[in-house]
Amino acid sequence: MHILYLIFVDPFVQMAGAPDLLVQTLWEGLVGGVLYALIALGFVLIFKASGVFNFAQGIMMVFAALTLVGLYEKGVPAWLALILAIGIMYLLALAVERVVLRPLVNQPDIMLFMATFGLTYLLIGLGEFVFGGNPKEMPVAALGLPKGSLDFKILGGLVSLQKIDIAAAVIASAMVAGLALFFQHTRIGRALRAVADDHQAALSVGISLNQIWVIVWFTAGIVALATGIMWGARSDVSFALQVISLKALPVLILGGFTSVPGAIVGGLIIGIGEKLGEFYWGPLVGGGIESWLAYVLALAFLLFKPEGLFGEKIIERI
Amino acid sequence: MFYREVGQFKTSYAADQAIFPIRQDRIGLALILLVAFVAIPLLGGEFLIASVMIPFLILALAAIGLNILIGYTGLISLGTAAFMGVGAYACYKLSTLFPQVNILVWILTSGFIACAVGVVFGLPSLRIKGFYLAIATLAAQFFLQWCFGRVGWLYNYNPSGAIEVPGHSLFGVAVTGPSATPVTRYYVVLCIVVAMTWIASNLVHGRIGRNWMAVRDMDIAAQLMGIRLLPAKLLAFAVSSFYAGVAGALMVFIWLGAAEPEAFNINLSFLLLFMVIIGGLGSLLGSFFGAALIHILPIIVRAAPNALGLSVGSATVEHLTYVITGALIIFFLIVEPHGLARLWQIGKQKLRAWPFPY
Amino acid sequence: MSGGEILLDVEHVSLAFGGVRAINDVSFNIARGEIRAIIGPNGAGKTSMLNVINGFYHPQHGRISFHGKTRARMKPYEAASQGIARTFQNVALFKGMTTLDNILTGRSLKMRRNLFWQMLRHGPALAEEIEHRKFCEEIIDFLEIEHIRKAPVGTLPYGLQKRVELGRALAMEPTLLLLDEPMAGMNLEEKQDMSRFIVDVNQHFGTTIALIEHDIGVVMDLSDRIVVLEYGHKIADGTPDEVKSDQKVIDAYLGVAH
Amino acid sequence: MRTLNKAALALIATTALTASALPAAAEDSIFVPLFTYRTGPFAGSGISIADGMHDYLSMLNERDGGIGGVKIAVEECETGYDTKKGLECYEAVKPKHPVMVNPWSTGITLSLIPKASVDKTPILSMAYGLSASAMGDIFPWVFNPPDTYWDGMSMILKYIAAQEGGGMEKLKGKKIGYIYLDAGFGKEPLPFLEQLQKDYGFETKLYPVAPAEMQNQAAQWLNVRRDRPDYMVMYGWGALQPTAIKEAVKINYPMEKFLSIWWPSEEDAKGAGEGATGFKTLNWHAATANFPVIADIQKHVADKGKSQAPKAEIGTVLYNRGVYNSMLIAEAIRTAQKITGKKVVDGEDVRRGLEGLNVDAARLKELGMDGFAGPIKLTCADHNGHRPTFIQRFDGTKYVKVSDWIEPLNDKVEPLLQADAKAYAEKNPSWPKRTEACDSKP
Repeated sequence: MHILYLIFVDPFVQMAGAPDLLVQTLWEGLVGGVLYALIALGFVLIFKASGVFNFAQGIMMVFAALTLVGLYEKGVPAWLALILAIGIMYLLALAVERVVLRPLVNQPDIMLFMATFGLTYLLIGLGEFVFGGNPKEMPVAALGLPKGSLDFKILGGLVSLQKIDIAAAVIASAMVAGLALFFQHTRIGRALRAVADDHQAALSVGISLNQIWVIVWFTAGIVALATGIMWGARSDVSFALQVISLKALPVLILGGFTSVPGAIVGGLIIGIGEKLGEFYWGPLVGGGIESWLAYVLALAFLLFKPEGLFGEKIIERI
Repeated sequence: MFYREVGQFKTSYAADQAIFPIRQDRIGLALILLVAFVAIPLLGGEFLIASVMIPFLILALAAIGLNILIGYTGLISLGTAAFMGVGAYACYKLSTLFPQVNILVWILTSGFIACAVGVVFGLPSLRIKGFYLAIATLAAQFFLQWCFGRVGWLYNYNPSGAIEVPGHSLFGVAVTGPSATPVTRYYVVLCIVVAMTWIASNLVHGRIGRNWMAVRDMDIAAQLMGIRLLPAKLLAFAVSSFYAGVAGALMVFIWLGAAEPEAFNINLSFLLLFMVIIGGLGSLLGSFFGAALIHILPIIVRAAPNALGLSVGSATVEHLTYVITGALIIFFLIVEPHGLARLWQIGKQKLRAWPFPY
Repeated sequence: MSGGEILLDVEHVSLAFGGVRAINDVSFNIARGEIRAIIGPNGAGKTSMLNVINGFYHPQHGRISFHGKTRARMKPYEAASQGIARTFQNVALFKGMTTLDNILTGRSLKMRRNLFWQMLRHGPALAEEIEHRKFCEEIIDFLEIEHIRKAPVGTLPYGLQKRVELGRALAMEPTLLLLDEPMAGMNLEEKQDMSRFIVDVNQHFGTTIALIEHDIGVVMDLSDRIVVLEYGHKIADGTPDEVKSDQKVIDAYLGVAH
Repeated sequence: MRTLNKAALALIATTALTASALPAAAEDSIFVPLFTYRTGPFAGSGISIADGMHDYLSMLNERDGGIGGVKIAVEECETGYDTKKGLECYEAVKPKHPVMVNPWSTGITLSLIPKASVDKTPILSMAYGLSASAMGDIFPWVFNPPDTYWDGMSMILKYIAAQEGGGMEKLKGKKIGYIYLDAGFGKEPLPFLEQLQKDYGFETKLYPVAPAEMQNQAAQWLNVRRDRPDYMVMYGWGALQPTAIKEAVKINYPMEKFLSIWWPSEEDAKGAGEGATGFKTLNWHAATANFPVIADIQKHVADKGKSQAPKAEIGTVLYNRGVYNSMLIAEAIRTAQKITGKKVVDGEDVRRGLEGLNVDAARLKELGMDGFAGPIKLTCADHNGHRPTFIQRFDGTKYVKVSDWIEPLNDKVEPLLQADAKAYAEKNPSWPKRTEACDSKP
């Protein structure tokens, strides 16, 4: 009985007892979720446009951030490093299209998936080779990002919001809005959606698939860079971040592989869910459950709704 | 000229149903076994045996397990390392609870425990497919790895949090622990791997293997042949996890000697996946090719600068290994998406036609 | 042959996907030993009907009796074990396997040796394998596909794939064989071959056949009885001659087509 | 193709040959392999240590022509902190007869411990690895000076008690948070903490951080906020440490009460900016470059471009840790030369050298390390030394010593070590009894 009390009652008593901590937990989960959502977003973009399950999205995040910080450490001014990093993401998109996608077009999905595995290794090796393997500090101030925190003495306690986290949320929202506008109102954006709906149809209206791929990988690269800056500011920039980026995968399960709103909502659910789980239920089993909670949540969810939150129901035809 | 089945007529279906119907293949297999059982232990240095062959064979065994799942049944798994871990921890528990029992018995038994755990995590495979299943298996990976670290009973509450392999001997010869010579350990691994490869080969060439492949190629049609999807998929999970479990037990008991939960981390799962894909999906031979490439290539890359008399920093070599591995994966996928096993077949086909290419 | 023992009885079956009604209160039966054709324009619910018969779809209303037994919801593999085999409109072969292996999967239900013997592949398991290989070889001979025995089916031309698929269904020794457009996309010669196989199967093995086909000429020649569907409704049922002269059929289908 | 197979075999054979052919060239040198990790998730800590170890030995070669006139053949092997690669490194260096190995990973150490006595290669796991291996009677081939993790914990607690104004009894009723890497190393102090908690009546709160989640600690620190421990103790490594310090700053945890075992570097603290001031760690050696030994490294190695270390790294905590590690290596070899009278010593000799290791104040002065670290003496029974350490405080840019030398609680540590060492030997029925003779008379 006691164990049931600990599982089903006690955590809620704690939540009610210290609402400031609950709010803080939700906020931390929200910020983590925003970052997961951004990684998932880059993934969804690529999956929609080229049908590639891009395992390397997480590594692209680290690679982009590492390029930025690495250049900065080599004495390049922050603004220039940012521009150069964006440029390198563009080159990467070009290279991926030319070297990986083009020769592998029409191969089964799993081959392209594996190719992005190869890309992952390549980027890790290359990134560490050029910039060294030691963790690097994100030049937050030089990039014009805020430091410090906003403290609110409310709810009988303290809720402390890091300015960098607020910035992350704002930038993420701006980015999502920007992407939405881009898709709705530009020629390229419409072309991208056309490709997502039907490759053949897109070809027949005279859009080069190759160009689309470059653009989409580049866009995903920029999203990766933004994510990398935000996460790098929270801890350090190193390839240890790669494991965290795997958390974007359960987000995708929740949100579906092709849904942008799904990626965002899924990210928030996973982010908040795992923080609540770790904070209120984790101590029951000795803590550290955050490493798997997201996956188990996603798995449980899958069993009931295999197509994801916003995915279309798949009717099997024979 | 030399590799040709012309003139080899089969007079019975039994001969035609054999796994190696062509005589030259059988000779080749005999030669490889001869090299593996005689030449390598006789001529190979300790490094070759302990750091190249033993890991290679163990990884190949795990890759065969994964190949049964991915290559034969079409179920992608990213949790192989965790199932290896289950085998390793099960073997540790069993062998410390009952130290007097023959260690080989426990290594095989731990395969069955991994098998049971694998079936549990295979249950969702009926409802979810493809990449979704791949991500779902990550739940097994992270959850099991957490258990290895958190459930003290599993590692006998050792203060180090690791499992340490006690010495065990077989017919008076030490097979685990420090006093086991590399050659002994090599023979133990080799015998198990050869036997289990033979069994896997029997399975995939018979009814069960055909059922798996039917599920892989067209699950709807498979059902119409009377194949029940859940049992077929669960059997694939079970057999696959059994192989992973035995490989995991061997990894700790014969190869590493001690292990922390991190030994079974996600990177190992990924490496095994590479081996299967690069080697060739749905090919047992490919599992060996893949394991050889992924395990041995970095060793060669690391040894190359020394051998060439270049002085390159060890870190640089490591970075280059990553770059080269990554580039090779992409290269192989482009050149031959069906893996090294297919290259091998094409090679054989060429040889069959040689010296007249048409 | 009509008027013989009823093998399969479909009574008032209705099937809907969401709001779309695919089959609406259709009843008909198949007698043992006959060749029964189901025809109708595209979207008439023919394939859905076959899917209902072998358990892929579960009708919302109506009953189906096979061998005189009325069944509740049935899984496809249960249909298979009761002796219903099937080919598909778009070939559904196991593309990564050889012709022989494809046909051998048809024997899956007949093979009894357990995991243990399968692992050894000696003694009983091998004997069983050889025994079934012999049976499959007979089918291969019958369908005249000896030359592609060891070829991966993914590489075969369409006509041959259809033949292999028929072979795979035959390997199950079915009581009822459902053929979904077995001649779609074939040239005249291939159609003649296929027709010959169908008649032979029916006559030599005594297999009852339900057939969907668009080539009315073939249907009229082959079948004993024909059921005509349109928009999920049954509009006619009878011998080829009866159907040919049915005004509703002429309006709905034949009149338009010819 | 058959030829392909042959080619593959030939390749393997060549590698195996080259691997075993190399040592022939280095007959009159002493081979010291250094297992390092400049890559992987822990590279942040690993690079400085690797540089320090490497540079000190290179300096001896450049300045003195080696040890006792014999050149030291140094070879780095990259482990990436991965046990499998570490074992591969071990097998790769084994044919070249290393006089000792420095695994620099608890996981690799655990795998190598049983091999040491068989291969006659001593293991020097400096302040990491298996704590119980301090017991020389059971682990004649394993050395872990100058302190075990249990010693470390006891010294941290002693310091906390002193801050509270007295002896260990002052800990009563205090709440101590323990944030640790959820792997072997971080978990090792748990039984010790449990014991002390009973003895002194304080309360511990555990905050494990999974290796995969090192950079994602928000939940742990929220727990800290809720539990409000009086002190926080950290056993971290790699990216865990900077992230933890940042999170601590974020929740406004009083940094003066945040203490760590000896692994954080300056870089780890700097990331958190001003807020990290006051953060404290244990240490047993200096964290500056103002010593003759460092000057010599600068002059003979760094200035000649033979060091991989950037200038700013020389003299930092972990660089100096590497230097100290290499000093122990060198002194063990020198002692071995003295005991055996041989110039070119082997693993067996160096094991004796390590057991006879006695670096006193005078010797430290000779080494140019006066004030760099305290003296250390190992014996056949004690392979650790259990040396006192001090607390250093981060002042915003560097660490400054802020306490006197603190002695570990030997009476608490010793019984646990003994029990643990015994348990280790018992769990391994074939564990060899010590047969190695002892040089130093007690």
